[in-house]
Amino acid sequence: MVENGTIVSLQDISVRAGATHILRNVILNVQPGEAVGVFGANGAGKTTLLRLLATLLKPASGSGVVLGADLNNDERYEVRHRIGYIGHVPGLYPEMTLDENLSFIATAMGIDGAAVASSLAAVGLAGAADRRAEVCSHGMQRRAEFARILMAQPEFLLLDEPHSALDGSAVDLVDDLVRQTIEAGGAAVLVSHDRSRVDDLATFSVEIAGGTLS
Amino acid sequence: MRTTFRTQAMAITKRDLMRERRSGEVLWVTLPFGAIALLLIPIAIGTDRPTLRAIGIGLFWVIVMLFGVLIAVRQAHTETQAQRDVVALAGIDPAAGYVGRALASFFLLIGFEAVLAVVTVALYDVPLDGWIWMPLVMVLVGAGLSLLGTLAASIVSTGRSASALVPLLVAPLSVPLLIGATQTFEALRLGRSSLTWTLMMTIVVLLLAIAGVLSARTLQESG
Amino acid sequence: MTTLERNPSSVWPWIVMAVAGLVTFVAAMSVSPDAVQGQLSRIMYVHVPSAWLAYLSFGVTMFASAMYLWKRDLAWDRRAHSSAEIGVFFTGLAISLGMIWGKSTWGVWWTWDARLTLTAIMFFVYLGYLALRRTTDDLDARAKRAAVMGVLAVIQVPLVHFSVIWWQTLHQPPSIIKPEGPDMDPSMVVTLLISVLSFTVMYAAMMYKRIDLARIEDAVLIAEQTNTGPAAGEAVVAPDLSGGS
Amino acid sequence: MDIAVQWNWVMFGYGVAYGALVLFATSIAVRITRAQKRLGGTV
Repeated sequence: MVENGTIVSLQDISVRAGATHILRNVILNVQPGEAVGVFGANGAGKTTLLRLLATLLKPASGSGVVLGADLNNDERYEVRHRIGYIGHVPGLYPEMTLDENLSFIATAMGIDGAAVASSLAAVGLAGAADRRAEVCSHGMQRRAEFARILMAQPEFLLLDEPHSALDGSAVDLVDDLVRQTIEAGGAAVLVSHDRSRVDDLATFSVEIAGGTLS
Repeated sequence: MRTTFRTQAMAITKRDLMRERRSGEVLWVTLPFGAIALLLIPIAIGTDRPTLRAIGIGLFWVIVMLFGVLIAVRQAHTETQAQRDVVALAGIDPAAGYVGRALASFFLLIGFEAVLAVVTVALYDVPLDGWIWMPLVMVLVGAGLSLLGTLAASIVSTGRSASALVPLLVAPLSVPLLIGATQTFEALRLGRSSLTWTLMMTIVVLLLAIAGVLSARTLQESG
Repeated sequence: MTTLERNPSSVWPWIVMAVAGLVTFVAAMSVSPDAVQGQLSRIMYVHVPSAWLAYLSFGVTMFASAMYLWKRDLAWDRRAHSSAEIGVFFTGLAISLGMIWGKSTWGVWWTWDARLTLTAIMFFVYLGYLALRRTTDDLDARAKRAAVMGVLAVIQVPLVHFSVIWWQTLHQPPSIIKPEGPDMDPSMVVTLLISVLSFTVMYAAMMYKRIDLARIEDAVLIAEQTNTGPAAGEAVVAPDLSGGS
Repeated sequence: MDIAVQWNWVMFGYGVAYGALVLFATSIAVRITRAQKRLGGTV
């Protein structure tokens, strides 16, 4: 999947929101086959780091490469479909059914429509496919987000509190997804406020505090 | 990019139309609101038939401009950051997103214009000369207004009081469309060529499309 | 904190503004009145420079917006913002003076003259620009959005301009006494030139001060956003109950 | 039109213009002072 070489290489990256530095001089390298656990307190910059790695934020200074694309220029638009990101708020359209939500992404990404039903079945939502997202519980919406990731088969996973709002079977599912991705030569970054949640899965862990990695 | 610009834009259009079909915001809120406005004006200024006949077409276009903006900006206050992230990471080009959203608004605006045109004809008894030009002018106004509204909505995006601000940005800039639409029929009434006006509206539409496509990435990155 | 290289307390820009205003006033009052319009022609010496400054300011805003998009330097954003605010002020002034002049000369407050209509529309376009700037305190996001709006106006204002001219020629051919006709007295032309020049100098001085203001306001925002001092709850101190003053 | 009436209009116009100019310049000055105070208070 991934051409030989690093998946993430951040050199002295800083990210600002307004004048506030949310990330400061971050250095991070992730190789194929690695799963990085990032833990830290609320407001430490975990979500910002994930959105930066997802190419959704531009660094204020420093240089960074994700999947071979420079974060500072338009190359980042070309690798986005290879990144699987699940934030802490589900990004589903409430008026659309789970099936429609996933079909929209499948069409936009050029994925065969049959994959929608099979991914929903894989996360145990086959029976809820025609239910509107607004009447699904938070846990179901998170499962639907994982179905989207299964369907898109990204090489680089970015999960914000991967196990929150999920029951036992779904937790196993997420763990399997992470393992399969890194075994196939991809990588993953897992973020949590609780070290024990990510330590089992991660090949190495870093702590984030005050916008700095250690 | 694995899919074409066209596929991505069409996916966005389909999504927006589906959301509108489910929420019915345009059909059950904006459209009746516009129709009520057409009903209120004669109550305020008098129901003298020749007067109504004279002002009918002009009022129709003013209502289309002012209320049509609400259609073009509806996504400005409904789309969340998480939804925007999902769209971005599906590899959808921001420019395709702009075109797709504008296209969905365009279809809704055409329907809006068509219904209000019928209401105007019924309430104001406007003369129907030159009606053959109506579809063309409706298409141009619909395209211009949807492109302008979508662009304004992405400029204000997530800021405070975003949904209140967009109409203020759009209304003064929609003047060429309003003049073009009304003067097409004025020119026809006077027996002159209306080509200049349709040409002007076409230029407005093209320039807005170019401006929106060129600024799409810049506007997305700050979101 | 950003260092302020220039002294924002400097007094000379205020003096320049006052002198420029005085020069205009003296020139306008000392020139002989127009043969047709009489004393009313004197309003022209503040109306025309105001209208000129409106266009100049918005031109500067457009240029600075484009420069911001190119260089991504907040200094250009401050210039665009300052010029837009001054432009909105002079647009409002030009419209008000035009209305006063119109009422006194033709007996109506408003005519649907093409230039008047365009100026009114421009007023609202840039009022929208200023409103847009109030929607976020994130300096970079605000600058980016405002700059796109500033450039969008470049495309639209000429279009509005021409559409209004065409619209107006179809309806009412201009039947208005234009002061800037070719038969204007040379002394009036010179006075007009003096007033336009001194108002331009006034604009420059205003820009100097307004950019200082923008710079301090940005510094305030940066200071507030990077303030890592104690949270509000910790800052509470016991009230001093010892009495006395 | 009567010359006196004309002068009234002229004075009205200049009153509006110079009044507005003074107000605008004052507003810039006031805002600078206020912002400087806030800057002094936060840093």
